[in-house]
Amino acid sequence: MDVTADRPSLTKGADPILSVRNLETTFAVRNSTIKAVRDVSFDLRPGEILGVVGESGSGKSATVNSLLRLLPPPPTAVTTGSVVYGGEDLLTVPARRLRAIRGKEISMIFQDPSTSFNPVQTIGWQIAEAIKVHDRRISRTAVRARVIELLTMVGVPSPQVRFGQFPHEYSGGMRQRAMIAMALANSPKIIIADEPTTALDVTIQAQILDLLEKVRTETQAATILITHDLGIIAEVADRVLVMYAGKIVESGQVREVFTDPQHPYTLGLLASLPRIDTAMEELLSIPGQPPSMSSPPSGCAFHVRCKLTQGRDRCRQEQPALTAAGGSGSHLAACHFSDEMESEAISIAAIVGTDVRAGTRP
Amino acid sequence: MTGEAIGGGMGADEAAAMLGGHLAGPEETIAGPGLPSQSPTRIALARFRRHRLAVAGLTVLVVLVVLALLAPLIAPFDPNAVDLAQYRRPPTGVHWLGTDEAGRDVLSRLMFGARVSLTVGVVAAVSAGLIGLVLGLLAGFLGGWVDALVMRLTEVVLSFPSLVVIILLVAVIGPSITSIVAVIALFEWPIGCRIVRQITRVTKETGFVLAARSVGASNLRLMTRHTMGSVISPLTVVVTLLSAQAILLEAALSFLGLGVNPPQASWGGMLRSAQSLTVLSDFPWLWLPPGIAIAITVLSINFVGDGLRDAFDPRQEM
Amino acid sequence: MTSLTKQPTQPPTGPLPVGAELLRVEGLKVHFPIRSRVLRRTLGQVQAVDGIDLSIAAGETLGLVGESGCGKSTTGLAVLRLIEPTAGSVALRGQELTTMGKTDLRSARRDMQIVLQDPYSSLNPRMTVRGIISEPLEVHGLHTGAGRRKKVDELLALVGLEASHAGRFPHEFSGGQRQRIAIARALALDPQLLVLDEPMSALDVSIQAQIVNLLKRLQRELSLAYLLISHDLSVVRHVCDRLAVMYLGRIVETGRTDDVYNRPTHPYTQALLSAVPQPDPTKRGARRRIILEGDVPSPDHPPAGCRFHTRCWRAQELCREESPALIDRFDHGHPSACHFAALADAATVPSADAESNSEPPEPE
Amino acid sequence: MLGFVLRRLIIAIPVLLGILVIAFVFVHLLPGDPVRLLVDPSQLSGAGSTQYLAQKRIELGLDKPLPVQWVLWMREVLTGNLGFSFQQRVPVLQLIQERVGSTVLLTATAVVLAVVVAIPVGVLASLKQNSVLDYLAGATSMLAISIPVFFLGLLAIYVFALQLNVLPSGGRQTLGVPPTLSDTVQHLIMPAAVLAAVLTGPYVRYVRQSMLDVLRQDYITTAVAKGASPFRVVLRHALRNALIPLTTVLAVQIPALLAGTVVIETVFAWPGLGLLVFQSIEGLDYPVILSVVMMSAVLVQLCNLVADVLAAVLDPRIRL
Repeated sequence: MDVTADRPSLTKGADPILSVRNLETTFAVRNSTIKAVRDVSFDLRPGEILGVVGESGSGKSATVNSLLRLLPPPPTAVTTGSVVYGGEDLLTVPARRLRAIRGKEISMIFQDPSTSFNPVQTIGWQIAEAIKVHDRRISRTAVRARVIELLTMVGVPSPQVRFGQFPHEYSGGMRQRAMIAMALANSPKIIIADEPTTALDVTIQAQILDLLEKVRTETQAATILITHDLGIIAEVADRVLVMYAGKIVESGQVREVFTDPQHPYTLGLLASLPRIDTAMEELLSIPGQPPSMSSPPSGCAFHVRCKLTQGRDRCRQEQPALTAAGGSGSHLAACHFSDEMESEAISIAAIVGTDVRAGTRP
Repeated sequence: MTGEAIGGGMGADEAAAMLGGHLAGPEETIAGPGLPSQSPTRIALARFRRHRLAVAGLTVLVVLVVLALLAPLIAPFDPNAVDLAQYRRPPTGVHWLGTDEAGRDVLSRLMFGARVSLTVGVVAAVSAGLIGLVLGLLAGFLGGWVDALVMRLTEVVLSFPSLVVIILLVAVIGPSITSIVAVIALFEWPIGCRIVRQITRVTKETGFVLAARSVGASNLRLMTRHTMGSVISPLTVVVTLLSAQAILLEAALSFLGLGVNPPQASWGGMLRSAQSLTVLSDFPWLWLPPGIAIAITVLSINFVGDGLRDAFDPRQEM
Repeated sequence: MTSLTKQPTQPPTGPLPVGAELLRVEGLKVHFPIRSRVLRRTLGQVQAVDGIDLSIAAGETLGLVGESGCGKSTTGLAVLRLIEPTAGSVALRGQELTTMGKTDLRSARRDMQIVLQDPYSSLNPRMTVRGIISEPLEVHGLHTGAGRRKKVDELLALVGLEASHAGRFPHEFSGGQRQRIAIARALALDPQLLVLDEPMSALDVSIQAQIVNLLKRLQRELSLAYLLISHDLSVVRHVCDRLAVMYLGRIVETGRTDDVYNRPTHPYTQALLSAVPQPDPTKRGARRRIILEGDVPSPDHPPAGCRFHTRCWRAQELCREESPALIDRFDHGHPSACHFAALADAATVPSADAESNSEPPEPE
Repeated sequence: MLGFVLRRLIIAIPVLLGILVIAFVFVHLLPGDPVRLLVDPSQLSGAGSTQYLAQKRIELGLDKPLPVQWVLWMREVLTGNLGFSFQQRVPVLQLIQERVGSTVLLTATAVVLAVVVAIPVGVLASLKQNSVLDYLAGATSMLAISIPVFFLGLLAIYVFALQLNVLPSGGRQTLGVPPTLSDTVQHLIMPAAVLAAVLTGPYVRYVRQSMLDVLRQDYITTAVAKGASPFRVVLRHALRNALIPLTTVLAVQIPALLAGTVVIETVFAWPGLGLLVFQSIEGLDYPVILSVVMMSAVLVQLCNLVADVLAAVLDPRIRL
């Protein structure tokens, strides 16, 4: 179906700051091709935190790396579709223009702060570089002052000293703070954070999530937050995209997706999570393995692991479209049988000993 | 240099890694019980076959080995038969590559010379590899003073300029194939040893060795069953490249007059005549063929070595 | 599957009854020398594990929780004597392991096995699944020929794999399947204790649940005791009977899982529990994360006194000077090592506020 | 840093002692009387030579047990008495001093040439991986690695000196003419170029592989995501990291080069240490060969130290 057609959900609210339509990314690896991103469309609205959640191989990182063309050049990686930012399609703008956007209007925070800094340059130098490549005339002292201001803002203690230190002299949490400082250097409109806390311990993760929320309130930058942790999404994101096998299988306000999941995969994920706040008799494990991306299953990619399928041919043959589900206009799911989700949730609750849908527990 | 050329800084394999290894969908390979199991060796072989230059190199080497083995049967002349009537004749229908200063057939000498070069290359490299394997495994696995001793020993050996020391030693012992092989092996083992030690140290800490230790496997078992497997592939590459080195060394020795004893033919020895400018300018058939033969042999071995390296290293794409 | 525990391969002593003490660790210390890169000069000591006590009963699961570098994995390896302890005692079924000779240790190993975190590096890529699973049998000379074959097939079935997989190589399996193979190997000698070193953390959520369920089933069927090392507090809550929270090489709080989760008294435990993100957006804002200041100090120069005082909002002069003992200050049956141990409001952790006036200051 | 250097030197002592032991073993392996290696051969002819030898033998302690002999011999070596050349009847040290300049000139030129060519070629090959340029660079460097250096030298002489007659076939200067700069350069070109060609092969492969490794690092993606230009990314981020290992290799390799010029100097009759070694081999002039071997082994130790220090200077992660 034509996903570019206006859908109420995609145009509701403020005008989007970033519009992604029909994004497809294919990797050529040796003698096979891998469709890492398949027909992904979404909008990012000003000031919001959009969570993207999925397991490894679901295409969430490939999606965001495609946005700024950070993937290897064709023929290794081929991206089609459109990524419209400020009236321009980032997939087709000239390289020079793209460079002016990268790091200035859209900046990135990467997963592993220990490998994402150049080991032989000081942190100060590297943050300063982010400023200088976009403003060649800025004076040395102005850059230094700005970097120290940034380091102070993200909570790096004694920034004057830290300015001249190398990445290996920082702890993991400090490095991620510095990475955030670098992302904020040019007051970007959009920040893309790719698993920013995965490499960190839980107490440090709490610090970084806290910082990201603070950054959002102070800068009003729209944020795309990629994670595999549903808990993080529930705590900080406004809206969420759930990805499976390179596609968006469910999207909507975080509250509605967690309280009333409309895709069996989302429900399955919730049911497979052990809880810290509730005793569960058993975890529901989604049977089987994540699909091979070189030859994803026909029809709905989830059908081989899905209980709702029950041998129904439709799931095997027809790819479900991402359509309104669950009543609210903003909640979309790609499942032929979303209407059966309520009874499915009840039957899962019987197995795991508690209703895994948020807000339904005492 | 376009914007994207270094854009991702990421090759296809990194892309694959980013996708979480869902490339060849393991569940599918397993689903089909009829499929032949993909052993690591089989995979390496398949990768080697994709490396065209390596396959070409291997083919050339096989031809050379066959020629060398069959030299007594197929060489047109006795390589050492002196015929002063045929003094430095240019190539003819009878003597395809001409004759040398003693009227000996250059082609026949070339074929017999191959035996010297290949023997020295293979035997010296394999011996060096074996010394390196044993010392490297012990040093890497046992650590402590054994490690310190072996490492200092490699440092001492690597400190010496190998060519000069080999020259000196060969001069002392007296040149012969055996002494050349022995001396080359004696000075070429540290490279393999260091690599074996390095890999052993890493492998010793990996999960599967830890798991084997936890079931009570002895050190000997850990070394032979678990560590050796990781070591053998890179050592094979090293030995291959060392054999190329050994052939070059033997040629240099012979060229300097310290090779096998005349009149036995060797490629380096045949090139020795070209030290005279007259031979160099007026009798190119005397020195071009052995030089080209050495270059082709060494090139082939190096290509095979490259192919093996790529075949064993999953990160390399081909 | 009970037949598995009745194989003639059992050590003469036989399995302990559920509930009897299987493992006892006392005053365990593991210190590593720090060496410089080029000269291998000793620069200092990493006090990875600095005096801990543990005990595990047969059939029980003890969780060892903490952040990276707290020494939990080192503890697991030292318990199995895969790392030599610097000091302390480790007794398995009353037998002291730390002083045991090679031969005795080898037979003692039949009772204790390990499952490692990374399912990719923990299987020898050059061995078939059959080779991997039968190695323990081979080392101990158990079963031969057809008997060994049958045992391997049984083990495969036990962990949910098929006998037809036995001829394949590890790289042909996914992470979850590899972890099943590693579990099968660990079970080959019919051990009573499994040290599980973060066995789920490298796996995706949906696969993680499969392994958790498998481990729970195996425990029921084979009366196994687990030492589960994990940084994932949710998994620990779901799997463990008791737990010990580690910080910088020491245990700061220990007790029955429900007790510790519902009524943590050590500020570190409280912060840790509050920091775990909850997949429930309806409770957003209802509780506040306790944000600890700064990072875990380096274990080569641990702080004097209470090791947590550099990040603790309750720290006072005493904490800088005197290391708190691990004692039960509230008669809960779960001790904690804090001079100022205090209950967070029972309902607070993990779903409500920590005491508002004890909120740590925002990091600068 | 100073402390590191001192400790590193202390660590080198067992290796240096090992080198001296091996050298001493050579002294005893060599045919003839060891005493001949240390004394002035001009004293050895004519009447009284037997008496002179006997006296020297006692002076040098060669009647004592081997370990004592080794210590005494070491004392001689450490004070600069490397013996006398059999052929030229002068102290070896003096001979070496005369020749070392030529060798340094030749190798330095070759190394500089090789590095100047290899870095851009290796970098371009890595940036355009699997392009025609990459394959060409790969094939050429493989050829350079595989051709025996003397054969390449002979080919060069054959083509440029004998056929085209544009360059001299050997030596360092035209005989009978006062040395000029251009004359020296003309003589230098061929040996330096041949040596450089042989060195360039491995360097290109090294730079290329090192660049490929660096280019797939996360921090390169970070730099690109910052908006840095490709030029900047390569120059400021990739190249510096990629060249760190190359500097180490260079530092370690240089001493081996000094002694390894035997073949090239012989082919081109270049009057350096290599030619000296070759001539000494032909004349069985063992004191000279042994001294060169020993000196370069010591040099290797020094250069290893330099390499360690250099690595620490270039890479802030390395703590000394």
